[in-house]
Amino acid sequence: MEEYFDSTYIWESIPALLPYLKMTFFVAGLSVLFGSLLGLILAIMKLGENKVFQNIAHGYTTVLRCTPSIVLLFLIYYGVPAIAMNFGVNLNDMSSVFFVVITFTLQFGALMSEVIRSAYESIDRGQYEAAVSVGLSNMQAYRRIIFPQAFVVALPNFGNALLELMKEGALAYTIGLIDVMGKANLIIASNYNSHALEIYIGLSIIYWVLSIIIEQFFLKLERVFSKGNKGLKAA
Amino acid sequence: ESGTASSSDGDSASEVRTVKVAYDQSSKPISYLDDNGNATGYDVEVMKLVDELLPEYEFEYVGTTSEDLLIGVQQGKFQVGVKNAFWTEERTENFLYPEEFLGLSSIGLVLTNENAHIKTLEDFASEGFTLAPIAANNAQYTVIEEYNQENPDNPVKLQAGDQFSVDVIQWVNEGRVDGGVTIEGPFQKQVIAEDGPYHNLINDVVYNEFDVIKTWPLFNLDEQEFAAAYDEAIKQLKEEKKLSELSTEFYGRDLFEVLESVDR
Amino acid sequence: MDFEFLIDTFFVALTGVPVAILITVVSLAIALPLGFILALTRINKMLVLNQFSRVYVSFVRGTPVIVQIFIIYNSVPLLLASIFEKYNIQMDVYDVNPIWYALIVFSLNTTATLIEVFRSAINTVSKGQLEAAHSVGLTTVQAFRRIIVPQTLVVALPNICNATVNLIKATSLGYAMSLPEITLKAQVAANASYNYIEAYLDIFIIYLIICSLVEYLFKRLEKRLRKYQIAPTA
Amino acid sequence: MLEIKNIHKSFGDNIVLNGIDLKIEKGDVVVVLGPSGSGKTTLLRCINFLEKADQGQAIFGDTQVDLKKASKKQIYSIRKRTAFVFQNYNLFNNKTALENVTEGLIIGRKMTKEEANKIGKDALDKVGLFEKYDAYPGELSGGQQQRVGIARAVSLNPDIILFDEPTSALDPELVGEVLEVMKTIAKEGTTMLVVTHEMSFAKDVANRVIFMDGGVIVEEGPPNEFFQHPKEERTQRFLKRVLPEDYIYNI
Amino acid sequence: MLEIKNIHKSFGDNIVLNGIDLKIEKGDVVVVLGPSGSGKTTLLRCINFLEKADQGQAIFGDTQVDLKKASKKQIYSIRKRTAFVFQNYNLFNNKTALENVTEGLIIGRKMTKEEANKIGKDALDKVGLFEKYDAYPGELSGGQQQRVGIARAVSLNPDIILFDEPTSALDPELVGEVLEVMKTIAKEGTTMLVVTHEMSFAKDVANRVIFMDGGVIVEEGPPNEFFQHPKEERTQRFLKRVLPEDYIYNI
Ligand SMILES: Nc1ncnc2c1ncn2[C@@H]1O[C@H](COP(=O)(O)OP(=O)(O)OP(=O)(O)O)[C@@H](O)[C@H]1O
Ligand SMILES: Nc1ncnc2c1ncn2[C@@H]1O[C@H](COP(=O)(O)OP(=O)(O)OP(=O)(O)O)[C@@H](O)[C@H]1O
Ligand SMILES: [Mg+2]
Ligand SMILES: [Mg+2]
Repeated sequence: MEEYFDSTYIWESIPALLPYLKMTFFVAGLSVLFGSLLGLILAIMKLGENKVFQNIAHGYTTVLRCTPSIVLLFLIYYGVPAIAMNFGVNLNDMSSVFFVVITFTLQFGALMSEVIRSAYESIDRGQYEAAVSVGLSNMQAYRRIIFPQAFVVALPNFGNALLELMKEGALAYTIGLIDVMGKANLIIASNYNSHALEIYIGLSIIYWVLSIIIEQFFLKLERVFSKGNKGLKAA
Repeated sequence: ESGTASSSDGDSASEVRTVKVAYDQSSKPISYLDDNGNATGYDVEVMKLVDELLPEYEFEYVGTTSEDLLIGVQQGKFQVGVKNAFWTEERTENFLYPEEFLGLSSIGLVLTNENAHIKTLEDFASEGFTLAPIAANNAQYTVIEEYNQENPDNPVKLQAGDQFSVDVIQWVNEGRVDGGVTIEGPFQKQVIAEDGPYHNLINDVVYNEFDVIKTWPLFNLDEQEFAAAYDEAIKQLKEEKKLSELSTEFYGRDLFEVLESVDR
Repeated sequence: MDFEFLIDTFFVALTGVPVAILITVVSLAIALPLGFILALTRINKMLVLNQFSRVYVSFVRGTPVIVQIFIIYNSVPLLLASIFEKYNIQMDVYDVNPIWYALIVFSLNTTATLIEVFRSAINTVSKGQLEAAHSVGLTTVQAFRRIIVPQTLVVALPNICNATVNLIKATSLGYAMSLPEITLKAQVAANASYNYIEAYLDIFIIYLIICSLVEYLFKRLEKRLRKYQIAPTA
Repeated sequence: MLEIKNIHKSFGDNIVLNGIDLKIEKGDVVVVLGPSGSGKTTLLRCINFLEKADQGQAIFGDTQVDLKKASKKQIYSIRKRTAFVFQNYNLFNNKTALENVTEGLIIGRKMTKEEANKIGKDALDKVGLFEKYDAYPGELSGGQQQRVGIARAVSLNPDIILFDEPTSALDPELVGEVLEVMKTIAKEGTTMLVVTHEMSFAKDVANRVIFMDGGVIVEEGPPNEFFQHPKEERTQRFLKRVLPEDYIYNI
Repeated sequence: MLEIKNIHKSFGDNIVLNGIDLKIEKGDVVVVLGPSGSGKTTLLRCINFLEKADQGQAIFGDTQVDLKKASKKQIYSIRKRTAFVFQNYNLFNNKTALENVTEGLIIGRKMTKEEANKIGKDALDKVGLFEKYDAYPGELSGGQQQRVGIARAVSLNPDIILFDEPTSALDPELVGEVLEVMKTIAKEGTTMLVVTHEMSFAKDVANRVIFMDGGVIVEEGPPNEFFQHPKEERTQRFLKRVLPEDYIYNI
């Protein structure tokens, strides 16, 4: 094994890869933003009374859950312009980032709708009742009492969904987007496919460190926001 | 709307039309993104020369993966794509092949020295050897598949795989497989070149060419006019021996010398 | 859109289903018990194992599956080769069906997911259940087998379903290991004529069918296992 | 001051309230007793619109409201005149004790923070929680939480406070402290409608006891009469079951 | 029959049991009283090895066990001679009422299913649950669940049953049915060690009452004496707080 394995490739690849995290973050950031919005809308549909909306939202979640990201990515990347063409809109000049963001937004939205729904449902209905019984309006009750508590419940799952997204982002390379994964592939290609193992190890180290940072960050957030829920802090 | 295929009906010849040329960005030395982020490689450089000869066209190079390139050209996202593509009957339904080919590709078997006597796919197959997986969208895959269709009694064990996870030369040297298919360019750069990453294996592995094949740019089906313009330009380049120069530069050998014997 | 190709390729891709299912089933069969045991080591803070599973879970969860695939696919044979050489084992490392790599990758991956699933599920089963079992004279092993595990499973079921669906979807990345599963079969079929859109539609439909079916089966199973949790009727 | 007329409420086939009439004067302390499932909680919840009645009227002072068809505005205005103390406290988990009390004042009643804090601290002091202003619910014992709940209700200065078994989620030892607080408040003339199992509270503090069963009021009267000479057979059976044996012997 | 000597147990700095001695004869019904946090639960749990004591001896009939260093085998054998009734029932959620009772017999004692079912049904009949053999805990009321818990303990035919506040998680109305069952069992001569807040049970059924506070036994004696003439000031204070006011007046 020593014959081929050359760890210098690992250490050389890391600085070459790091700048491309920008693209990874950019895609993830936009997808999280739009995906959370979509998730919120879907969650509201699921929690609402309207059966049709409920079924639409649940159906959407099921379909998205059942579609491998790479397949979804291709369907969006080629399907959306094809459909748009029928309406006389030419999307072929759009950057591939656009389609990647749409894909991951759709996916993240499905994930988030479940996260938001379960967080909302985890808040005891008594909290809402108490809020209106002291004279808060519906909106006030949600804004001041329900949301801050549901937020804390949702945080860890949100963090998980974010991690998932960062990792899925690796697939964006298949449509030519150069993020860290794409750069790794380019490096390998420019070495004529040699020493791929070392480059991928370098790549995985970056992902790993990143995920640990995100995880810790969310743990911190959770601790900060859950101040009211800790039972044992002696007064 | 200069980007759409249908608008190319030369309404005014003075107007420069921008076309998107897709290239496989990870296929050194055929086409790739160099360390400075520029598109280069044999196929790309040829297209750059073509561009120079076509004042009414302005080429914009888009790097991508080969799969995306194929679908993108088909859909009209790109007007043309270069990825060392070979010609097959079925593909003519989805792509417009021009009259003139773009370059030549020497395709051969990578083998260990002890198997250096295997020169053809027939020999390889009769030995019962295993072959490194080839990405399904790679033309090499089609070449082997075609051989297998023509030789149903003596097929090569063909496996589809992924471009990045298979390092043909290393796999052959390790013995993970008995042989692999590759084109000559990369082998030159990896093993023969002094600074190649596998130069140390120069006495252990051999490259046995079994075919030289024409490679083609793939045009979107609606791009007849553009393809015709390309044909004019490339004819001129061939006459000027420009392509031979590029072949030598990128493949280490002027493949046009064996053009006579190329049958497809 | 080439409908004939669409339909033909659908059946070609369908022949990749058994491989996808095989990998899913075997990976689950390995990951379910292993995940449960490692979850226990984490809950009980068993020193070495606890640290090991933490690092392991963190790595697997922190890196993309496709990268794990590349690493395993490239490194395992190298490792094995050097081990075999050292101990003079006469076996061809390279005569290995890629399905073995797939099994390694996906088992490792699913185990990591299930460790976390079981960890939270076990925590929802109150400690009182174990104590009650002890108090009627069951040993710890008996208590786990008869009381704790059945209850944990029910709680964990939705998440196990999730993990299973993700696992099935992830097998689509098996193409990187030359695994003749659904995606690879469709891609190969598409190669001849470059009909990729149709191929991806086929893949989409097949995964949709399989995963919906799995979800449905899990819902049924959950309903059955949950029979003891019916709301009070009296 | 509060009059309820003919409340009906069913959940599916289950008729829970089957025509309840109730009149409460200012300063009254009315205790509602009844077996489990007799609709006591539902009655309180309907009065506060936490549950929508199928039929019925409520007359608050000079305003009359149809319990079924009340508009958002009417609901809102009635909720401002009532306060609710929940069995399981329902304190806002994400707010401190003081914030729990002031939330309704600042957001609901648009008071300034200073005013609200003053009222809130007074209310917490009154229930004996001087030192717990900044404690979160999770840091308080059950009895302390319920006292915050009472302070929250009292601070709103409502026309009537509705109590739903305010001590039944408490350990026996903590019951006393909450009952003490309730007595104090009752003595100050606050109007109260209390569902409870605490007979001693009913006897000592109530000026009227109501016994519900099967969705109707079976018997009502002043506590002395009610406990010592219950007229209805159903009431007698209930009292016998609820009061400890020797407790009855000793009366 | 059971003798406990000098149990000590701390959680971190918190000394919960500080040297408890206790002797229980066959047929005794001993009630343990004490304020919250005084270590009552911990005492029972240490006797049954649900908690490991820091120090102490237990003598069961002719076997003596060091509570700290007991081997797995000793623990197992002592658990076979005791049974535990938990405050919050702790029924096996995934088993029916009957399976809850037979689980320990079949798996722990290696009885055949028939034998176990017979014993189990007898036990359930005894606590008045003839018709609930196949109900899951989730389908039973709190009182019914606790009765299953008692049946589960009784069916093991242990030398002694340990009860930890078996009625405190119940609604007031359900308390009666569980106390009734406990009385029946006590009358059959079962040895019982009971932590409870139910004074009436202590008075009617116990032949000895123990008052714990701060990890030690403060006072003990027969119930009459204990309730009517408590000697220690701490005991008097406790009784005053726990018993309803007029209840004391009426004695
Ligand atoms: N949201 C609901 N949906 C369906 N049924 C309900 C609902 N709330 C209450 N009920 C039913 O209404 C009946 C009366 O319930 P309610 O809570 O008013 O009784 P209660 O007198 O307060 O009893 P308890 O003393 O046990 O609190 C019960 O049979 C209960 O099951
Ligand atoms: N597992 C534990 N870890 C730390 N402290 C504990 C633990 N269990 C009990 N304690 C502490 O030990 C003390 C005694 O608890 P224990 O439950 O024995 O009291 P108790 O007399 O049963 O009270 P109650 O009447 O409230 O049930 C309490 O201060 C409690 O906080
Ligand atoms: Mg109620
Ligand atoms: Mg206790």
